[in-house]
Amino acid sequence: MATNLPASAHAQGGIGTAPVPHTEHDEHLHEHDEHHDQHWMWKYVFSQDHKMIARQFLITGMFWAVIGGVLSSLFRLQLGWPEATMDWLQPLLGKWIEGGKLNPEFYLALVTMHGTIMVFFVLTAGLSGTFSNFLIPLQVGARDMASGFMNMLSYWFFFLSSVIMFVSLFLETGPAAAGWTIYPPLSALPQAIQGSGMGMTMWLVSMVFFIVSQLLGGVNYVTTVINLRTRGLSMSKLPLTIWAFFLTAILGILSFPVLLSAALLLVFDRSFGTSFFLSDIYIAGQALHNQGGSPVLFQHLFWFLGHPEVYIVIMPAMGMVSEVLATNARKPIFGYRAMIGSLIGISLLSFVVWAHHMFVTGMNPFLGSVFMFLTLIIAVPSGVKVFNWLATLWRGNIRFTAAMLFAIGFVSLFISGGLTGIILGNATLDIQMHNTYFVVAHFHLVMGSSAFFGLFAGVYHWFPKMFGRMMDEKLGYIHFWLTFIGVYLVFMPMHYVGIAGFPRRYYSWTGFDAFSQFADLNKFISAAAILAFFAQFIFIFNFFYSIFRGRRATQNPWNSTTLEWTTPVVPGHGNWPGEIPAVYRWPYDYSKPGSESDFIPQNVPYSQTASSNLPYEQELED
Amino acid sequence: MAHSTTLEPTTAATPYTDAPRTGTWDGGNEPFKASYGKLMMWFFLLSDAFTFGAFLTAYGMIRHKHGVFTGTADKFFFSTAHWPIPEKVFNGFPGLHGIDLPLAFVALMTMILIFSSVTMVLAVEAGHRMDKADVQKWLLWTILFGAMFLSSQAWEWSHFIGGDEKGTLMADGTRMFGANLAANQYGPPLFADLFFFITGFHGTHVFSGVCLLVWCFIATTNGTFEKRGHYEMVEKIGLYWHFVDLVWVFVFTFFYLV
Amino acid sequence: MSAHATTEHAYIPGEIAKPNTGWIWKTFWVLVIITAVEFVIAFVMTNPGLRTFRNSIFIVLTILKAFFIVGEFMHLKHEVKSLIWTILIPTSLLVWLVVALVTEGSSIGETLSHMFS
Amino acid sequence: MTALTILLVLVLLLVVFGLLFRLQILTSIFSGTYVREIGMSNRINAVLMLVFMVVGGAAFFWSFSENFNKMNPPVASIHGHAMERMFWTTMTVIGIAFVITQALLFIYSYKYQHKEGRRAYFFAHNNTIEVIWTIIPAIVMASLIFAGWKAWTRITGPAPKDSVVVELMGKQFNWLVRYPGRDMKLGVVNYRLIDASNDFGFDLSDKAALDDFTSTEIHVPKGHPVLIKIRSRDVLHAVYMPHFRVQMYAVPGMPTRFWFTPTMTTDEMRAHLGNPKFNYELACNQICGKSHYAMKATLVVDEPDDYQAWYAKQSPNSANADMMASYKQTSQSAGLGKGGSLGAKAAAIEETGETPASPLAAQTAM
Ligand code: HEA
Ligand code: HEA
Ligand code: CUA
Ligand SMILES: [Cu+2]
Repeated sequence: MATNLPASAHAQGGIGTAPVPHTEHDEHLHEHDEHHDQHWMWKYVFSQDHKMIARQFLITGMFWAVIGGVLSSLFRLQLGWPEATMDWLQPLLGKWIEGGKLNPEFYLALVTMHGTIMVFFVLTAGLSGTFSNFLIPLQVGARDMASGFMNMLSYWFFFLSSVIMFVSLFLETGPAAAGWTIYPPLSALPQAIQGSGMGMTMWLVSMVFFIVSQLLGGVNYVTTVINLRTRGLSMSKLPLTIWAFFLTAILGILSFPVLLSAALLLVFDRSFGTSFFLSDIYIAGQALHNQGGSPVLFQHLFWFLGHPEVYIVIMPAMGMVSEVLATNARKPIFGYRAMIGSLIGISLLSFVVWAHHMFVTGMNPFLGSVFMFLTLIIAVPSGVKVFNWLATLWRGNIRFTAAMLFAIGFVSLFISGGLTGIILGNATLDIQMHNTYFVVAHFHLVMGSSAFFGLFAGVYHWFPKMFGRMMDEKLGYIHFWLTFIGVYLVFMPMHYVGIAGFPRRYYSWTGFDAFSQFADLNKFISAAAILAFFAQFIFIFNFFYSIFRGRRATQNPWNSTTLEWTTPVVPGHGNWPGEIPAVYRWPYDYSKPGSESDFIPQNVPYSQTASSNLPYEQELED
Repeated sequence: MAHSTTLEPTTAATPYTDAPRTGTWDGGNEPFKASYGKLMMWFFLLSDAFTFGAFLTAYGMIRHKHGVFTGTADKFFFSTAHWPIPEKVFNGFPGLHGIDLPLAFVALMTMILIFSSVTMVLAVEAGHRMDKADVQKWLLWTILFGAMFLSSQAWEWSHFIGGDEKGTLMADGTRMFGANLAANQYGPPLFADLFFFITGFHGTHVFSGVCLLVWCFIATTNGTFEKRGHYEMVEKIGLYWHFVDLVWVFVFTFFYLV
Repeated sequence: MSAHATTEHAYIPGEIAKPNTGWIWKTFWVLVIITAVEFVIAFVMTNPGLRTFRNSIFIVLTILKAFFIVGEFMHLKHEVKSLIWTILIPTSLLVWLVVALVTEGSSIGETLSHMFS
Repeated sequence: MTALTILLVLVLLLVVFGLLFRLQILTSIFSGTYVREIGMSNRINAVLMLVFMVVGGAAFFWSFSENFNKMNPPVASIHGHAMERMFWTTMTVIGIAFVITQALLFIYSYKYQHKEGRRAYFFAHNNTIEVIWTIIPAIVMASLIFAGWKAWTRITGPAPKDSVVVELMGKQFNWLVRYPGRDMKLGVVNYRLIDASNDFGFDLSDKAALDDFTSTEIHVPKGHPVLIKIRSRDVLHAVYMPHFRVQMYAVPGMPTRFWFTPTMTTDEMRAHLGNPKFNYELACNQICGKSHYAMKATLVVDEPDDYQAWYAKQSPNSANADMMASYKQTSQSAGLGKGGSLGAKAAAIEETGETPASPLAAQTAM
């Protein structure tokens, strides 16, 4: 390596004279002392402290979850009781439910906003945003994110995007209504559907801000994990949570820009007369000038994001579940390396399978078979994860905390939902299953339920660190069982409806002979869905009650090994009052033979655990 | 971690020390030998590469969707039925009206951009030597080249929009002069759409780059970086600037050559 | 970017090293020459039968130019290996996107040209 | 008013709930169970895991078999039967994986619940079993991929030469159907020529278009390969016919296609299902606007003879005076010249002085 730079530059670490991380971050220490007289505005609103930002993401995410849930209840009412007159909703929905009959276009708007909100605002921002922010600095032993300022911006861009999306719900012409996948031409032409007017404009603008927020966040997460790990914390000693957040952030950095491209091109088609996605269109009595574009192009670009997106949603949950399972089974996670390997495998594969959402869009059949091949391979690393989780439970000593219950529920739901992915990934079978309720059932189990369970597991598990108090366990149990039974009751029967060929995004199916036989089942699903939704209020109650009145937490309530539990019960700005602990061992030394306690935190040197050290650990030190 | 599942604890006396390991990737370190700011710039550029990658891929798909002109270049004519041959479209030069100078102007633009990259590296290099005067000088040059590129692009656009006197007879029987986002005289409407969009997006990047450089110049002049002890900011903006140059290399190939 | 850093590394006025710019100009000439070659090819190889071949040359040359810009100007070639891979591996994910979409474009074009026959 | 009442009831319920909750906490503090870490509740949850598996599994099994007949629309095409077999084979494979993994999950949860004094088994890693459970799914997936790939290439491969051709054009919110007429060639259409009496945008300057005919119902003969050519004139739609296991998008600006061979006439299916009102339904399966849910068409499978008879009764475009007249007008006002949509051809001629090889080449590439 012969660079032509003066030697002095090299001496200070390659090109540029980079500050050594610790000198800089120790300055946070001083801030720590001073933060008492900070203005509340900087402490609670424009905070640059990753823990406060995490809480902001969480609360905003919960707000969105309630909205998303309400929307789903509304359209489930329509699906369950298509003939009923629902005057009593008039005060809420106004002109959209004139005469007690839901407007079909508004139905589509509800579905679209439900999908958008749940995928992006609840799971991507709420799950990934909350826990990446909260756990990365705490678990890698950093005082804060690499750039607290950009981190703050990330939240506020998300907030801005939320506001825009929320306001769009109240537009005169209704919010976007072209499905969460906003396929043009439907999304490009206000003539085609009302929601493609102002509603879609706001959707796109909101999404652009959302993407900016994701990029600001993602770049920060990745950099923090690379540069700010504490002494001794090599990549092969990272908790699986951090690996998951790290890879998730990379997925986001690489895939969201492609959605940005698609969105910008769509904006041009909508507003400036270009033809990227439009061609040969005659609508509303008029032939449009657009020629030569391709709607399929949009789908490719969308799913190049859209598919990694579903893993962006599930991978943080996988990481947290791994952590929760190991902690509460009091066992090391089984196959730590394989767990990392499978996460990496899933991440890489997730970029090369996107067109399995497009088998019947007229895509070139040869490409279809390649995508089928690549898609079905994902079952292998996913299977490795499932088996490793099972092996982690095997001969464990399981404590059923609420978090643990949700983690087990996660695994169950992931299996159920993931397996139907095998049917959908098979191009031949997808001919029949595409866009039916079978797909809806698939992704609600794996995303709407499983990823949500990961989120709940995370909240129950790290609540003590976030708020210094414990959530009520009994309510947690009730919440878990109701939700667990609830989601299975809702989404299992959806498969039956789907196998029969019932299409999704249908306002009503009564016009079709073949589909109307499921009236009873649909009522059942709707009833179960509404009950499952109401069960969530137990959680919300528990959450807010516990913030103020919950039992006070101890420093390490779950006897866990990772670094966040070495901070004070409520860590201040800068996380550790003194020096940041160094790390000596991997995060899963649970029930190690020969050790007195059944867990050895990562910051305990081997010299203090002579009785339990394993031969290879000795070699490591030599 | 090469675990064996042997579970006997060691009984030998332990030679462990209390110092954490200190390898490149063992934490407390910058494994890439790059500060977090520089890494962030790299990751941002990576994501930006995907944005441009998506645009260029879209270009590739749409272009392959359209017919190609099968005859030899001298028989070429503009038609919505096939994608135009670039050198027939981009053959003007400021001040030399009506003369067929294929790709001459874009050659100039490319040179300008390469020059600006060179002056940018020179600024970075001067930064390493803490040579404030040199940094200022080279930044100014870079800004100048950036501005020149932008004005060239403005001319290129107006030329493209204006079209030539002949125009082309369109499918609906009208005669089209020049180009806009809905139609153009050079062929399929998407040729112009993609041209405007992609060079426009690139131009926007150049513009933001120039703004950053101006800010950087002011900061240098004020001695901000000198006080800080390093010119890393110049370096980070340099990365961005070269990236924009890099994108142009691809735009150049795919819009003007291929 | 970081306000904290301002107080560190107080500037010690001293001798300013000599500029070392040979490699920059070398890279410059490489880029200029490649671009020139591209122009020559664009005007010499006009036979439509050679179009694919010509375009492959262009793409190879473009990647070569990219290599010099990223490697030298952006200094990536002289960074540590892991950083190089961190940039290159993700970028390679774009390859399949390009291949798939170009295939798709061609096959749509094919369909369209046979639409009525 | 009703809404207000509902709201009020909800708020009251919440208050009651909160009070009960508070009461429960106070009693547990009083009785000293408040802070106990692992107790009765652990056992209850462990047992519930087992109960959930047994009861849930039984309920699933019951409801599945209860609905089994309903969820299987009878198959009426040749490739549909193959698909059906593959579907249930795959279902069996994933069913086995499902039962094994779920059973282990719940049984382990129950069996390895916390016991005082017991210690978990420190078991971090085992190469052999990890390799095994990587390889086995890999092999299973490989065989599924292979079977799927074979069927997929067959289904999406070229249609037999003697296929009956039907063209479906999706629009908000119904399907337009046309047949190629006696010359067996679908004539040129151009979306600019669409108007009230020319829904398809036939370019009647093309001879092949003159004898095309449109229909409100789709008729196809049993036992014959049928090639459906699909297009859309506004937004995306999808041709979805669950009984034939057929699905393909309708994309504006990009014709798509799907071919299949029906195996049961409508009458046969009526008899089979004992439902004299049965019809093969074509559903639009891609969100396309307000009436997406109502965008359907009926497809009738006839005995080949009946099909011939039906075909013979249809009247070609050239017999449709309305359309002929309005075509002249539209093509003029759209500036398409006398060559209809062949304006591009005109341009080509002007620029080069020569005619493109095929009179349609210019038009189709647009
Ligand atoms: C968290 C989100 C998430 C996750 C993890 C997945 C996981 C998978 N998905 Fe899913 N999917 C979605 C969210 C998700 N999906 C969404 C939102 C949609 C619809 C979008 C829309 O159209 O609106 C969708 C749609 C969708 C489609 C398109 C359907 C269609 O529209 O026609 C396909 C097709 O291939 C597919 C496949 C898969 C596969 C193969 C996996 C695999 O990763 C699953 C792997 C897991 C397992 C296989 C289970 C565990 C493994 C074992 C127990 C080992 C043993 C197993 C075997 C040997 C088989 N998904
Ligand atoms: C994460 C994603 C997610 C989640 C959780 C859900 C939850 C639910 N979804 Fe949805 N759904 C989607 C993603 C999701 N959905 C997507 C992407 C689509 C496709 C849209 C499209 O077609 O364009 C869709 C579409 C969709 C349809 C198809 C509509 C159609 O095609 O016509 C149906 C029909 O029944 C449905 C029902 C439900 C129901 C009953 C729930 C219930 O489970 C709801 C119960 C409520 C909750 C589980 C949330 C409440 C939780 C809290 C208030 C606690 C918050 C706590 C924290 C944040 C810590 N959804
Ligand atoms: Cu047409 Cu849905
Ligand atoms: Cu997917």
